[in-house]
Amino acid sequence: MSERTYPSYTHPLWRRLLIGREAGVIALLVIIWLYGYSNIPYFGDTLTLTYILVDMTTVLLIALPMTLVIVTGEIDLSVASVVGLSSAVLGLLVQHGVGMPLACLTALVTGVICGVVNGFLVAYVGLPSLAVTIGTLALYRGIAVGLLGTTAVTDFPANWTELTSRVLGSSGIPTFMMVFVVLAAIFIALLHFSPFGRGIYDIGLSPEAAEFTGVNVQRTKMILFVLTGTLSALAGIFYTLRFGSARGDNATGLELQVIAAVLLGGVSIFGGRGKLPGVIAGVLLIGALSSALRLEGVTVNVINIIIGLLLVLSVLSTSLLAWVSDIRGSRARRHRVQRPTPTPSSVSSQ
Amino acid sequence: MTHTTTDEGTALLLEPSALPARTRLLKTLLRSRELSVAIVLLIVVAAAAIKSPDFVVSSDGWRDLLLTPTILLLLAAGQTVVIITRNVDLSVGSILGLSAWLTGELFMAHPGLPPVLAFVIGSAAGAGLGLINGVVVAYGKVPALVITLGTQYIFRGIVLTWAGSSLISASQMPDRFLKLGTAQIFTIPVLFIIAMVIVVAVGYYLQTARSGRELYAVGSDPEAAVLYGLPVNRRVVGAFILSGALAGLAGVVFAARYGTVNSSAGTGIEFQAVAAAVVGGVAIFGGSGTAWGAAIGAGLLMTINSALPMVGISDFWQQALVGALIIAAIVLDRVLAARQARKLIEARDES
Amino acid sequence: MDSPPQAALQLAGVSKNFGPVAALRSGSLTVQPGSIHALVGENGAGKSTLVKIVAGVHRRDGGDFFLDGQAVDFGSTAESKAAGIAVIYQEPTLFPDLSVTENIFMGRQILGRMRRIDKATMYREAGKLFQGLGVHIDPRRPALGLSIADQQIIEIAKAISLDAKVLIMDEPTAALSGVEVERLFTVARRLRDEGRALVFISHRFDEVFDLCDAVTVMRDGSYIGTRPIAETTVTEMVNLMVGREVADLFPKQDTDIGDVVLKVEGLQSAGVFHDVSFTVRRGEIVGLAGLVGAGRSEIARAVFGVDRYDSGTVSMSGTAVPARNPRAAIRSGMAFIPEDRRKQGLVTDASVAENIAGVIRRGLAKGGLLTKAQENRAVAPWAARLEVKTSSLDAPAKTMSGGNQQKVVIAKWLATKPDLLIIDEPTRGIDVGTKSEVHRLLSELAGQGLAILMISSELPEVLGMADRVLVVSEGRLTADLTREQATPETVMHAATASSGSQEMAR
Amino acid sequence: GKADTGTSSDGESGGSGDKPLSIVFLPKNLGNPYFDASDAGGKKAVEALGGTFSEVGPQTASPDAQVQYINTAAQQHASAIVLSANDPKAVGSALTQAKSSGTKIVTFDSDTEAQYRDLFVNQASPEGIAKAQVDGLAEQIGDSGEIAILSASANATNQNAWIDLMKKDLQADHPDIKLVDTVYGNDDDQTSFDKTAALLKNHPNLKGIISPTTVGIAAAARYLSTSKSKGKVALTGLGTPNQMRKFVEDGTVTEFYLWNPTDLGTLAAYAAAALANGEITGKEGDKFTAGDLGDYTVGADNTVLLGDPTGFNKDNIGDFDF
Ligand SMILES: Nc1ncnc2c1ncn2[C@@H]1O[C@H](COP(=O)(O)OP(=O)(O)OP(=O)(O)O)[C@@H](O)[C@H]1O
Ligand SMILES: Nc1ncnc2c1ncn2[C@@H]1O[C@H](COP(=O)(O)OP(=O)(O)OP(=O)(O)O)[C@@H](O)[C@H]1O
Ligand SMILES: [Mg+2]
Ligand SMILES: [Mg+2]
Repeated sequence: MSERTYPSYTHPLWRRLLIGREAGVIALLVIIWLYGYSNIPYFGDTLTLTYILVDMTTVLLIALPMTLVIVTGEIDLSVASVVGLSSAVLGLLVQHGVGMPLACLTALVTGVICGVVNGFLVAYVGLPSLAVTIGTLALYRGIAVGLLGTTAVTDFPANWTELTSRVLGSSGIPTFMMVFVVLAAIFIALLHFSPFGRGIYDIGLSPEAAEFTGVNVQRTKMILFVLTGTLSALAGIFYTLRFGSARGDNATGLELQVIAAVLLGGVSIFGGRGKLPGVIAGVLLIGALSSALRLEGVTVNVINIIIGLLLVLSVLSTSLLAWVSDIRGSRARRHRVQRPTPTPSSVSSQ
Repeated sequence: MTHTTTDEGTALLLEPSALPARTRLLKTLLRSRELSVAIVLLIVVAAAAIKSPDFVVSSDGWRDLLLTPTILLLLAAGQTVVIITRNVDLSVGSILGLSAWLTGELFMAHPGLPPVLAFVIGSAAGAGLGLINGVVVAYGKVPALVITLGTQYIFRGIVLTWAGSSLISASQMPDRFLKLGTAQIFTIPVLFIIAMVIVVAVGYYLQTARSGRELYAVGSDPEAAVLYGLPVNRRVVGAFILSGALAGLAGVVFAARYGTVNSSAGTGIEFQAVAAAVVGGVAIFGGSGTAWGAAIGAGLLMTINSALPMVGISDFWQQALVGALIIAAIVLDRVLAARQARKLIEARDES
Repeated sequence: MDSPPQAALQLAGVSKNFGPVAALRSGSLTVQPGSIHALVGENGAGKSTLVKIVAGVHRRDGGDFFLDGQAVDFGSTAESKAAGIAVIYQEPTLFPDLSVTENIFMGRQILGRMRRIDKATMYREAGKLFQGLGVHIDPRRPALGLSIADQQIIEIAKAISLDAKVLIMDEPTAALSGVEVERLFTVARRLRDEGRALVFISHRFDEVFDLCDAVTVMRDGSYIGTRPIAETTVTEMVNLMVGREVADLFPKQDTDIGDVVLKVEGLQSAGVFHDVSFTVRRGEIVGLAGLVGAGRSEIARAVFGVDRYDSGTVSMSGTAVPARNPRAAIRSGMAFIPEDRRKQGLVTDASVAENIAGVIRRGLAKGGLLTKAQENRAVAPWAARLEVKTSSLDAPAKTMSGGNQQKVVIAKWLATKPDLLIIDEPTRGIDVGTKSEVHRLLSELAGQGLAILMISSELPEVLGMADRVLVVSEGRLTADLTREQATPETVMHAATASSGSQEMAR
Repeated sequence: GKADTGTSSDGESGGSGDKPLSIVFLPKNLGNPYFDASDAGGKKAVEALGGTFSEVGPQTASPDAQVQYINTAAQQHASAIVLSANDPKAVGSALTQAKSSGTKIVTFDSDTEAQYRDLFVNQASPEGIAKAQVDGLAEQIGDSGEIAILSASANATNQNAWIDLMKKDLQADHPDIKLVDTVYGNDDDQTSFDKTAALLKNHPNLKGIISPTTVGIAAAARYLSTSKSKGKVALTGLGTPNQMRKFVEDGTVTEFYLWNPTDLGTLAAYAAAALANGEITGKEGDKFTAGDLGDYTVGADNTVLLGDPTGFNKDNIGDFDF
């Protein structure tokens, strides 16, 4: 047997880095930031940075596990309702005189339970996550609204609510971002640099083959839904403290924002494709764009149209590029067809 | 039972069914998913009616019982057609909003416009938006969930820009049109009749037209449909056009029923439409389900909302119950499907 | 053009590229009406690609394509269908949610009053079709839950009902049992006698010689030659296909057989298999033979823990292996190469490196972290050992031919350094060249002390490779034969042994 | 609390008049005719003062969406924000930050907690509003029977305050009237409409409905006008004449109440301008002039009161257009 050797990669590093959708999103983010910095009054203020980051914190937190869930080919539409439910639980406990640490912990556990329910129905009962989480979207929100009724709990201790608006020195970066950075590092390591992460991609690309390779598909999905529930609850706590107000209808509709950002960041809704840096850039892109447009006096309707178009175009871009190269290819092909081709008899005489 | 024993031995699969046609039809009906949802719906109505007979018996109660689900009925039927092709249309709420606003604007500009024309124009506008969705999804080869999420933002943005912060109120629309909102024939509201006719027609089309069956084929296995030579793209576009047209129609119905339109009409209703289809037995990954089932599902969701307070459950818990219902429905589907699969395998074993 | 003017189907110098992959360089094929034409070639020779060009699935990049002497160019499968071409693809293409009747008539359903579909007539017609094929299938049942063989029969009924001038069958027999193959051949001959042109693709030479009138050989995407079947031999065909002499198809080495590695006792799963007990020892190759649908794959999958079972025990080297837990099976030293390579064996969208590292990656991680470089380093020797043909380690597995894909799957499992290798249909859909390579490898591995459980539907393969043959019939073990005892007669007798009616049928 | 945002240093322009006057109106939500009227008054006033007026707001009446607009106004160093709050507390930290960058905060229509704003422009005293509606309805139904309330969102500050006062009034002055239900239409037309239908269905003996929100009363009136209960179930509350004209004329509604929202917007704008110019600081006893509306004095709790609500009925509704 001749020992063959194989090159590790077909393309050099720079090409591999440039072809992904992530590269496009990151580039767009940089362009918008630079444009805003030089052309939009007040965009360069550290205050703007603070607001963008604080505004997007909930989306950033939930987008991390949501990316992993979507990479496995599933989806979780119940996240905003988990935010609402954990907020309601937190509020209810504080209202009844429970201390903040215990109340926050209980809210987190609520998120874990929500995730377990989703995960159990999807992973172990084998139901489609789109349908399951439309159901739990209504269920968790319903419980939140049921628990709090008409009341909004607002008596949170000031030293806790201040945590959400405190910034690091004069950088304008909210202190709470430290928590996010740590979590992001953990999730990136988990998805991109661990056997568990490879399993997540395998599940998204081919669940059956993953099962045959010894990936524990059910447990993996369960873990991811639990993570999503937990981080949604964390986002719920952040949200509650930031607004100093626990309400059953907190963060209604946030799930679509999260999913839009994840998809914008280059994750395929069919699973198996997408990277976390792209997703983080996608979230920040939406935040920066909205902030820039608002500063320019653009109304919410136009911002919606622009975000919608961006989402459609970014997803279409892959198809459009393929289409363009197809047209180029068929032009070249037309030339080739002209060439005389060998007849069967001439070949068979060999 | 005409086969000889040796013949039966060679049988690979189920023998062709020997049941007479009528018995089979009855059996199919009794086992159907639609029936089980319909029974739950009846139970809900009955429970509410026992607590408060007005819920059904009083003329307003009867009218509202039928009118309240009308809009969702239309959306659920359209959503069904799209889901059957293994897609989903999240933009129907925004299409509804656009069409409702368009209707208001039309009547403000042309107060003499015949109401029928408003229905036609609303549906046509919806169909046009559906066409956009369909073309992008089918020819762009991109997932419908993403595209319609995008167009949901876009279409809603257009309504917002157009409507701004204003509101079209009942006094700005002709009474002829608004009367339709409550008009009744033999105590049955006209809008409900329109919706039912359409739902029945869509369901019948799906069952008995070539193109209707092709929608099921496309959803059941899109790649096989391509190899089969089915016009997959045309069918997907068609499904989105139908869904858009029904959402457009629902917008006109919205204007007639509520008499007031602002830029937020129909916000968030798309999840309810999907939920209605799922509760009504439409498989979220395409290939099976009926428009009739979805319509019954829509009826159930909306009726539960108004019936719960009657049986003493607070407003605030309604949504939680709706969620539990959706989950119960899909779990039920799973149990039924597992039972059927087991039967098919057993049948093969026995042969 | 020196071919007869009436050729029903003629392709000349047809080429097709998929990006950098040249799937077809210069494909040619001429089929006369009223004949059955075999198309043979190694895996990846371009047969299926040629078929898909005729069917309108792919558009050719160059070359000529004539139908009844008319130049044609199909942009879609609908166009080729309209032109009278019916195709049975290598992979069954059914709609699981629809009834088998709808599957047959989709897109051209029989219409009744007001252009509504006339279901009653359709069911009747489907019933007639099944009768003609000699099978009993309820026309109303959904395609969901059909075995692969049954699915193939629906495909055949579909193609026949099209009343096509040209019928192309891409490996239709790969999943069929002997009786079913015979039935299919009867139908094919009848169609030929009606004056239609048939193209038949198969890796089984006996079938080609049994059925066909002429054979065209392809290699590496190019046309090699055409021979009337009467004027050629297996040896010539193999030589044309491989471009070299293939020495021994089944080079089984003698080995020392050691201790029991796998022990299965009383394994039972309602409706699938019953009371299955057997052992596999170090250095031993145990063949699991039987008719298609007998339940061999199910037994193997249950042993490996992908499927559940009701009762019984599985143990490896004396230690019990928990049920329904592939991870535990892998830890106990099992490796499992499933029969459906593309769906179960590989993550086809993932790269060669990721696939080969699929099972061992947990061990590669340092401090929980795993990088591409670690993976590449670990898999390169295994790819080299199996001589996987790929341009780089990050090429997606889906771009490779079937034989090469199978090598990747084998490499993936050998990398786990297993004690037991379960391999289901090791050479299904693999060409003769690669086939003998796989056989040599299995034999060599057994020589190194690996225990091998091999499921195969090809009797020569089982008889040639196995030290011991277990025969399964209707989910029960009906024979345990030594290499000496195992002959085609003893195995077939055991395979059809259990119930009286079954024996009569097969 | 010391909300250290690191920005307090660059925004201390305080009351200096060197910056052009820019006032941002932030209603609960867009698409609400009531706020259209008040913002129109605000716009006229700001332009009369030579400042820049802008109106921004969310689609739906939720506090988190309002926060983003507060932030943007703060970033742009607007002179003042005139806000109708969707939640008394949730917008608090954003307002605190805006204040610290030099923007004055005026609330109108719906207040926040006092520490978050400089001034609250109150449309009418809550006691007056509650009493007008309760007494009005009592008169229409003969001072006995079952009534229900159709409110805005469950957290709406002003509505909840009024409802509490109404309950007290009922107890004290109208012992034969029984409040059987309070439902929430979320200031959404369709929801309010459906809730009205449900109310009538659930309480067959209902004699009257109070809807202290303009969206709710219009939807309820529309439902009543097409139902059998028209003329049997009395409806009153807070509404705008343009929306309610039809129902007063056809007899569905006898009388309803409101202050003049345009005047409210005008007053809020003048108050904001006065704060921004440093003319007043918002403490009790400060005086300022609000154009044609005349002079106003800041009362207790940094509050300015517009006046008493007006009752609209067949006789006077023709005189109003908003
Ligand atoms: N869609 C595709 N994209 C990229 N490469 C492809 C595609 N389809 C086929 N190929 C490549 O083209 C070559 C010819 O494949 P083809 O399927 O025609 O072979 P085949 O002769 O049918 O082999 P087999 O006997 O295994 O079925 C193979 O190398 C295959 O990997
Ligand atoms: N698609 C399927 N869905 C459900 N059950 C199946 C399916 N295919 C097979 N089975 C079950 O498994 C049994 C054996 O199937 P299978 O054809 O895989 O057997 P086998 O002996 O492994 O044959 P081979 O491996 O040669 O195909 C069948 O009788 C049936 O009960
Ligand atoms: Mg092939
Ligand atoms: Mg098998």
